[in-house]
Amino acid sequence: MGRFIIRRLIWTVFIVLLVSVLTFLIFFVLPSGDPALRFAGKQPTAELIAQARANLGLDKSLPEQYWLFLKHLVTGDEYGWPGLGYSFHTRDAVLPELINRARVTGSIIIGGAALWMLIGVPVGVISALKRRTIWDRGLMGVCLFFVSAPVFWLALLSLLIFWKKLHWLPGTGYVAFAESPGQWFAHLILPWCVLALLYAAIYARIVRANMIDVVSEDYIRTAYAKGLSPRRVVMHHELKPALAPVVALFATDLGALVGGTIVTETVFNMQGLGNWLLIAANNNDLPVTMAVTIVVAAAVSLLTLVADVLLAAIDPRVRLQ
Amino acid sequence: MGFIVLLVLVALFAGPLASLIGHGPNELFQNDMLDDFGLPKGPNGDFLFGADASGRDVLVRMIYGTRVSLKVGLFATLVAVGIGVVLGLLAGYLGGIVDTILSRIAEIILSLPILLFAIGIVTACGASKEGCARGYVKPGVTLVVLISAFFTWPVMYRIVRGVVLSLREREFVDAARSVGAGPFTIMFREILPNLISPVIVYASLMVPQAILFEAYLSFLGLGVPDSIPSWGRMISDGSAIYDVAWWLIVFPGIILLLTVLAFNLLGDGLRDALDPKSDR
Amino acid sequence: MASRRTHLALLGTVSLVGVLGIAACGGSDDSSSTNTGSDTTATDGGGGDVLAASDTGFSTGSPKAGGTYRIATPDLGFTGGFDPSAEYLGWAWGLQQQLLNRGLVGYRHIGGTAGTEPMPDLAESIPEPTEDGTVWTFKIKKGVKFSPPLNREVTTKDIVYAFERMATPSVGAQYPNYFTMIKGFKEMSDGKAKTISGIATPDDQTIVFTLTKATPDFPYRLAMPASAPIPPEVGKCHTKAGEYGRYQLGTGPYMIKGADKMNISSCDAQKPIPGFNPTDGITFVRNPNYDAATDSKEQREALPDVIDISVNTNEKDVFDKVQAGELEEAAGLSVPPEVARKYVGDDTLKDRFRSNPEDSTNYVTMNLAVAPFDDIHVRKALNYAVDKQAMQRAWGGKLYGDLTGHVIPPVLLDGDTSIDPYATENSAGDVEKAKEEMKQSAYDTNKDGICDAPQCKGIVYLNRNYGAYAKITPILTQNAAAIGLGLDVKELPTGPAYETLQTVKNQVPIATNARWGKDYPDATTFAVLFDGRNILPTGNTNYSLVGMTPEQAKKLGIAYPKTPIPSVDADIDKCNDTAGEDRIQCWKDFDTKLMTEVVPWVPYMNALHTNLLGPAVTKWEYDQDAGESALAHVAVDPSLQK
Amino acid sequence: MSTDSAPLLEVTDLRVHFPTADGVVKAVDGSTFTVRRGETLGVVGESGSGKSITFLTVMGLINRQSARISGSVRFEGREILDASADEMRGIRGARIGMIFQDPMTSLHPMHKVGDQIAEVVRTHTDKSKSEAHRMAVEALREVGIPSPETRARQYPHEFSGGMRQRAMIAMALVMKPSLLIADEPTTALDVTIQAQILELIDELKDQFNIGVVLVSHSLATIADVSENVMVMYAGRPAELGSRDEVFSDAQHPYTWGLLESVPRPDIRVERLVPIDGAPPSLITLPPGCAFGPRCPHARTECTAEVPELRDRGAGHADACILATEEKGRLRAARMKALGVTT
Repeated sequence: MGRFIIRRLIWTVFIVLLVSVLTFLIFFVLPSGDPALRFAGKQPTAELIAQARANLGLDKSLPEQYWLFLKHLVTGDEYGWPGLGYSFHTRDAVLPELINRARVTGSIIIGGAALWMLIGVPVGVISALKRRTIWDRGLMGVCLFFVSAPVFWLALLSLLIFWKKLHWLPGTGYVAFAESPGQWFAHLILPWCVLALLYAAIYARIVRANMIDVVSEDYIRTAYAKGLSPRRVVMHHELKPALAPVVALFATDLGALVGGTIVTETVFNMQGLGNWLLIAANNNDLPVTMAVTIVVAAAVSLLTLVADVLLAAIDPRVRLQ
Repeated sequence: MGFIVLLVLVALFAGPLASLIGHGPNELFQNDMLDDFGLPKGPNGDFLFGADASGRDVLVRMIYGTRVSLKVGLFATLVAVGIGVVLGLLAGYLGGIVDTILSRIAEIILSLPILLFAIGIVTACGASKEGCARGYVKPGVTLVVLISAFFTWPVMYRIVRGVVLSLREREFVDAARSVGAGPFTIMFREILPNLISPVIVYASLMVPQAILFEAYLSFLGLGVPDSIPSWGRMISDGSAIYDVAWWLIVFPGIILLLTVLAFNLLGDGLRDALDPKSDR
Repeated sequence: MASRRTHLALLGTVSLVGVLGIAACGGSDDSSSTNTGSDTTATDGGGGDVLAASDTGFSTGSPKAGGTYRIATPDLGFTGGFDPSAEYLGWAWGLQQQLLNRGLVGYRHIGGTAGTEPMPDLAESIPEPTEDGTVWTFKIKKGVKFSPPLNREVTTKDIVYAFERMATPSVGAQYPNYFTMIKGFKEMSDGKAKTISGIATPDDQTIVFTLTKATPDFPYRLAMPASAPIPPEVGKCHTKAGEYGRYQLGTGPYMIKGADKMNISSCDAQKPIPGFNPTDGITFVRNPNYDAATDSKEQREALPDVIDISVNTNEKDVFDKVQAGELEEAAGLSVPPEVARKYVGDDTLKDRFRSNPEDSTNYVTMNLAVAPFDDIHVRKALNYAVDKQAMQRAWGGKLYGDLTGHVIPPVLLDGDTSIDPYATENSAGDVEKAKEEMKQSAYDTNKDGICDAPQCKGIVYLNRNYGAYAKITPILTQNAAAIGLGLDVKELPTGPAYETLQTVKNQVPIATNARWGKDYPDATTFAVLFDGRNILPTGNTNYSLVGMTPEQAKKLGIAYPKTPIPSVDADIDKCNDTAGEDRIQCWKDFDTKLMTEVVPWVPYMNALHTNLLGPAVTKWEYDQDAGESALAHVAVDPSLQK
Repeated sequence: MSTDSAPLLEVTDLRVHFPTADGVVKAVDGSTFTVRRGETLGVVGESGSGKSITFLTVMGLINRQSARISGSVRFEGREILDASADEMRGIRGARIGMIFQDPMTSLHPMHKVGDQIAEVVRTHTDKSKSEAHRMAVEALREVGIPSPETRARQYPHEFSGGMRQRAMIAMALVMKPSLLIADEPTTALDVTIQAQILELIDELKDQFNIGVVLVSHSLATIADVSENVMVMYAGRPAELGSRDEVFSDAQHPYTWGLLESVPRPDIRVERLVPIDGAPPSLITLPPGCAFGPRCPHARTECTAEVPELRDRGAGHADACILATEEKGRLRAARMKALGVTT
């Protein structure tokens, strides 16, 4: 177990490095992706551009720039540890902003995730237990609808209805919890719901399929042959194996969402990581792009690791290799 | 299924349909359909689904949008399936170092933040007419197809590899091996035919994913150019003024939803029909 | 690069044409309770006298001092980290000049002509130059103090230090070119001198500039924020590009919130001022050391206690909040047309929608070195073919811009709007005239008015990918197609679009992603765009490559077209050497020549700047100089805020 | 061998029909047999012959919504076919224990073996957790699992196949039921393990004086441990009788086929003959004798009506319409053809 985790952590570091190198390369093959131009004023002279380039450290060779980036990442810089430098776009230190925005993205993901588990798992279980009934067909129809509906469209539609037409909600944007818990909630409820509906639908379908597989397992027949009540069979024998892969999937999805809420954040005007990344990519803001990419890659890798460990904890058959 | 046939027909006969309506997909009706503030007018007898912010017929653009969605859905899936099946076969059958390397690559691709790299690649390839990769990759539908395929082939790869791993030990493979068939003959003549049903099932489920992916990219302004109507892009353009022009997001959204829904249903149906394990 | 920003500094006289264009919504004779114009009486607020609104301003009820004036912007967008030495964003200039720091020369910060007249600010008066216009001697006011924690009086040494910063390359100053005519400036920036020999301070109240040549517009240049005093004891700690932006101390009525708590005992002890976070926003609070007696109310009323600028990237959200009274204003954003439509159509709201000349030109730029635009007839044909009215509508209609047919905004040509060599009915384009022109082109091989050579197809057309720009795309594509020009659309985000266009090697044939405003009340700030000597491999702003020589082309690694590229370098030099009335005429002739003999652009609109005022705004002015709201003259009624 | 006179389990004319979209599947169509304490009934038949369904029905594990069930099942003197779900739960696991074919999949993979056994105790009694655990350990010991305390705390995947089947038996017998139904308990096991398990079942039968049903597709499996044998074909008993009767004097051509298709230690066979053809569709059974189409001795009378199970005396019954003398002749001819020497 310990060795497994260490090996996987090394793999995570490798992935993060690889992703950072790829990001770095993509950034520099971007045509005329020279952020220095922006700092050279309206009528740049060759000297001004060169100066701006030197100020941003862009005058050094690519490997040297990357090496400096790595060095700062590991040893920290004037803005703290890990050293992520300052934004080419705003000149603000990346690290504190990264933390701020991670909070926003975290609020969206955690709330949405809680909601989708609360909806998705029971719906999947009920559907499987009431298999082939009107309940099952109805719920699965609704799930298929939400699996097929584009998130950005649902988001816009929900804003149109609940904000613009019904005036039930205060609008878009993020309000910090510390500022006003009520407003925090009111602003997050729609993003949560929109995010949750898609994933709840996916999860309900998966849980249902798993449940149906499990129900036909021999050990469920054994359980009935033991004289257990149907309730006990469901709760004690069917749920665990049906949900074990879902728990693992859940951790993986959480990781993927750290970078996957771009659309949600854009529509709901949340200043999260995804939104930041989009702005950074549009502005050739290398340090921000690198920081977010690394966080996202690390989150995905680490949560995949968490998923594996969780699965091993739930299912004694799984051994961590 | 009927809906998909209808979509294909609409895509094929978009031109005649548009001329029946009398509006081209990029024809601007600025004077008729935009007010003094340049804001579009809603559905009326002539423009059943209203006009967009440039004064173009939303219905006609939706009809043409069918083409992009179907093209991306179909070709992205074909490419991803092609790569996934070939590599999955190789990895599953040959095993060893080939399997290790390919599986690692698949794992890395699956752990990349897709949208981020899509943004990067689109920006890199979309900046000049020549595109990128020596001009083989041109911005637009092709680029969307390739990006979508690039990020989805590992899914197909994993499925095929898994199936091949279990097939490899089966009797008919042993039999083929015993009569001296080479690895490639076995892979493509003996094992490949057995992959058809799982591949069809999962491929049919990749189609709606690819269609949605195009919509997402287009929504973020990274998809096809404006002159090629795309549902995602239409919704994106409409999102700026959805409160005064609801028809810009409602109609393209519904058609996108119905299309994805239809393909999902088709995929589910195929799975039920072809996969003996599934049981609805 | 700054040309992408629409709110650029502008000096000089302003035509009232644009202002009259919005008279319908800014009129003072309507029945609402709102009063605009000079008939508004000043009312006594808690904070003292409040000036009447100017012709382009707004005031209602009884504007009072106090309260928090809240602004949201999608992006602070600072080009130089808000460091006064480097910052080149017009809106940032407005903040520096009106709120934070007083320079020798300032403005009234109101709309129209009166808003661009230079006035003494820190200086006691604007002197007449001596020695054939090469020596300028300024005296500064007494009793002007820096904000806490510095608390000391300003001396002319602080002004010298500001200039020395501009001559220090590491600071990354973005417009030192306006001061290179000061004696010894170049020597210092080249590292050959430690100080600027042409600036002397006989005493703490006097500063003498010695120039290498007569510069009649020197006072205008001194109004630019980089020349305002900077305290060396803080500034010297921050000579990296953009860094000082978060440590700056000034003399204006406001300071960045928390500036007074900064520990300036040593460079290491200094921490960034908390009230300014480039990603989240910036908050200004009153500077306790500001003495209104040393200033004039004409320049700064400074009514709100706090001015809070926050970042909100969702345009829709911003304007919803402005309408709801959760914000007073948006900055760096044009009012969405659907909001304008609502306000203009409502008598109780229409005065809160403001539209003022921005004095910039929107245009289609064509590359003279790339087929088929290397043929003047093709360029002329496109000028006829473009439906400018449709393009105006794409921006939001008449309240968002005045149609134009030439390069230099009329305001710089004495309000002359007569130059329009390709006039069409309603400016809607004329395909027949366009075809007539196209027939004369070598690219129309069968002379039917349709471009039919292979070069006419797949022409890359660069544009931005959002907002009104995106709406231009189908219009230009359709207009060009009418004369056989097949445009291959390339849409990019703002930054990459600019960088693509500004890199000569990309040889973008045609683009609509750029706009141009100017820093200077003179047509020369537009002429630079056509100066062949300004062509740079990257960061090039002569997008049309006007005046490029075969030698330059070779050096840039691009092909030189068969038809020689015309040059207007001599015309530019001639106008720059001309003074007085003749100068205006010279620029008019230059503009006419550009439009008839060079035809690098299809100019289509002079933009109007739109502002939406929230319900709590009780007084507002347009700053013609910054092209944005004049925060020195706004007031808010906290009881109306939400 | 002690034998109670009252039957422990008495099944009469049991029919289990599943209506489906394609027609009614007659999985069990008239099954009749009895099991007594201390006796093992071996049930033999090909897959699809209805043997598993028969005993799942006895256990009450067939969903009554999806099946039409008729006939009679008397257990310990009570009719249980119409018992309530609660009553059946009280019988399952407590009075009737059941073990299944594949011990690899029949134990819950995510629960500890001891817990799974203790769960039976906890379900049927008020015993405390520790008491239940103690009983589970005891049950493991009784089925011959070494160091049962440790084993009880392990998961099924840590057990070998034979150990798992032993654990299953422990689970089935922990409540000391009167009947053990073993549905192909050895099919999935290695040959050497098979014998051990069968031996274990036999021993436990004697030790606890319980009735055992041993379901198998192979006569050879049940030969050594069954007192009585029932051969099933297409949902009906083809032949029923004591082991010795059935093995030495088989009356049904299907039983002959089964006997000839397996090697037997008591008869030397020169070659083994598989039964031609495949079991019939349970939806459209052939008219008359269901084995008719595969029977080399079938004649037109066979298709007339479904043959009844006829008792030939001494508890030996068969469902073939042919006359006893003729069957003797046919059987002798077949043995000769195979070169069997007794």
